[in-house]
Amino acid sequence: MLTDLLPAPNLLSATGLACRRGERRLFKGVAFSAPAGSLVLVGGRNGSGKTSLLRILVGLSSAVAGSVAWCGRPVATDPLAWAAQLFYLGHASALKDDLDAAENLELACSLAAEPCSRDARLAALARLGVAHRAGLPARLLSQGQRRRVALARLALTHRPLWVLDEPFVGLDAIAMAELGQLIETHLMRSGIVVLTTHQAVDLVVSRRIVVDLDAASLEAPA
Amino acid sequence: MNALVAIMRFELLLAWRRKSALATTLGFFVIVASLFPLGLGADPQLLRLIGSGVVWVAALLATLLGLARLFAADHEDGTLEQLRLSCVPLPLAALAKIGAHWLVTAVPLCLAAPILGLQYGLSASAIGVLVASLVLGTPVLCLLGAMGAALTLGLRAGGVLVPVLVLPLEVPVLIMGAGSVEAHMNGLGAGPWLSLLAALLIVFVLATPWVVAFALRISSE
Amino acid sequence: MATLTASRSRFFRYASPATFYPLAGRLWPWFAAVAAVLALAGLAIGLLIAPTDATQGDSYRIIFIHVPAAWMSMFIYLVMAFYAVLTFVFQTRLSAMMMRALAPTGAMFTFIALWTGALWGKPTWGAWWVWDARLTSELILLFLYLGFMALQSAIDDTRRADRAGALVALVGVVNVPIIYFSVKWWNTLHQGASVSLTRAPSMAREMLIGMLLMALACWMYSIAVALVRVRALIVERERDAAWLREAGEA
Amino acid sequence: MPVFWNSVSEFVAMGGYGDYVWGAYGVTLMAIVIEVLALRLRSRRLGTPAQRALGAGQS
Repeated sequence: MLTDLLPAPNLLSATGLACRRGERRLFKGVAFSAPAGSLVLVGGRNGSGKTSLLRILVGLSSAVAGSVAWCGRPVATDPLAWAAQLFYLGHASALKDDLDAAENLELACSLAAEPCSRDARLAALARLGVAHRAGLPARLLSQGQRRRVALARLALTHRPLWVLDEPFVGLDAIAMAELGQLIETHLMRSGIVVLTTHQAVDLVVSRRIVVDLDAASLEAPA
Repeated sequence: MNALVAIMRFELLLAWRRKSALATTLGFFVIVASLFPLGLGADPQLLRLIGSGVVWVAALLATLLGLARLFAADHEDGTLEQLRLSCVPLPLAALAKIGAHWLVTAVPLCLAAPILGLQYGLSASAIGVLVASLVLGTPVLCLLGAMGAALTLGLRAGGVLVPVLVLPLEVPVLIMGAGSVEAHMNGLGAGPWLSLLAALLIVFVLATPWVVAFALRISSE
Repeated sequence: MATLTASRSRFFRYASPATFYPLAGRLWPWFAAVAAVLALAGLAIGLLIAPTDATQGDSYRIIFIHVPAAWMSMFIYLVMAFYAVLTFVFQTRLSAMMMRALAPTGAMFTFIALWTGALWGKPTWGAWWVWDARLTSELILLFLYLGFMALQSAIDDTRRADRAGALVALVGVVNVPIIYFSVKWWNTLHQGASVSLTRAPSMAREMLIGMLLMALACWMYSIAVALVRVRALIVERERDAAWLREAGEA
Repeated sequence: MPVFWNSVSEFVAMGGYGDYVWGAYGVTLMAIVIEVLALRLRSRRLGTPAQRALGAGQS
């Protein structure tokens, strides 16, 4: 078979995912299949479980039912290898208040075993327009600036899958455009991006998959 | 491996930038140990008898003080998520954090202990045994405290819960630590007690990081 | 192989709250009744029939409640640890609920063991409390129970509460021997009183029978109380589950 | 088996250890009564299955 000889292309798929938070059942039967180059938009009301779905995808939480597969293999078998395939940015920006922007970026890169030079870090910060704040402790940065420092990781990472929780929140128009460009480039290089957002995002993508959690919800809409 | 070094390095750097918090722990230790003579009277005979126990109880409480928040900041600012998704197995990452915490909080206690020992009139050799027992025992206290901190992550009652959960488990360390000094002063030799402490330390270093990592997963799922 | 799967599936059927709820409801009155009968028999033998102990006088009659309570306090903790293992291995919700249902009863027996121990100690050693290895370990066991219950009540999310509780129970059970032996050695260092309530000098046959009856009564009582409590826990957790509503309509 | 005691007052006195023996058994009884009552209260508050079904139907 010819297909066996080719390197497996990136493919993120989920089947029958169900989630409950405490006593509340959030959704069930969430399934999608995202080939290389696709943007997966997770939508739904507040509290419909968007963040929970992302956490299940990356392996931070476990689903009540269903499974996630990467290139056809279930990811639950080797969480450490799965974590090495993805970049995750949650609600919190994972910045240490007492470290400056460049140091925060360095810490994040070394945790992911993606070492990078100081120049590369400064260039990444410059790309998101926070290079002039590189030496300031994170606690002195505004909310938007903190988000930008966290997003500067996107310019440094080589991971094929990005999972971003509300990446556009708190950004101004310039930063939003820059982030959009980063995402578009990543998709063009056969990456996959999963993100949740409330805003209408204007992205040029060849393949867009929408996961609507309201449709998979187990509760009647309020 | 590099990531492990980085965790440790940044943990120490962060501790250095929050120096006042470390000084508070040390201050607490010295104050608690100095209160006992005021409450019990300054009879030198009595002080010599209770000295090692008092220093040990003070060390127990002082290590708990900072440990309750060991993972709390990481949990709140999202670093814990990145730690769980990092290339380092979580038990090792936890061990690195606990190790850094021990270096910055418990080592100063071990260094301050001889001064307190002198206050209580302990002999030079007894002070040596006291410091040795603290060096062997405080890592176990840190490991157990880290377990409590991981279990109570993000709970409203977390700060009060950690001592309730952890202190009963710390009893053997207290007994062996204070017991070693007492055995030395009674002329029985501190060797067996210190060996027991060392054995306890080895077992806990090998086992507790996995428990802590498991607790962290349970608490941050 | 087929029988194995069948027994396995039967096990899991009883492990489901929906099946266990009515079963527990049918069983607990029987356990309670047997407990009452055994306790009455045990007390009759222990307090009315058994002769006075030659050395301790009638104060020894406290052992008929003290020893069974001390046994139960330790045994219930072991059972909790067993349910903790089940919670992790099979991920059954019921095992975690059983663990939670047992804890207050275990704590109660620990308290009773301490209290009766003190009341026995006063006339026997002339002190309410002696830092003896057994008593001290029992006190720490009470702290372990309290820690477990405090953690359970502090966590709102039931899945987290179950798993965290199971972990605490397992860590506790591993540490109990370490605690016991360290206290024992500490005791030798201080040459404290080493006494044993169970080592009655001449254990008459009536004494032994009375004590065993009381121990069995405590067992039955614990099972009955745990079953009732687990029913309450099931209702609290699964209020909106369909099967509970059906159980009400039937 | 014969009863060991000759009179009720002797039984109550417990050979001079009455306070201790009855203190032990009294507190045990109290602990059990408290536990049983607390459990009944808890079950009562949750209601019988029939009442719960009724409540669920109304809401």
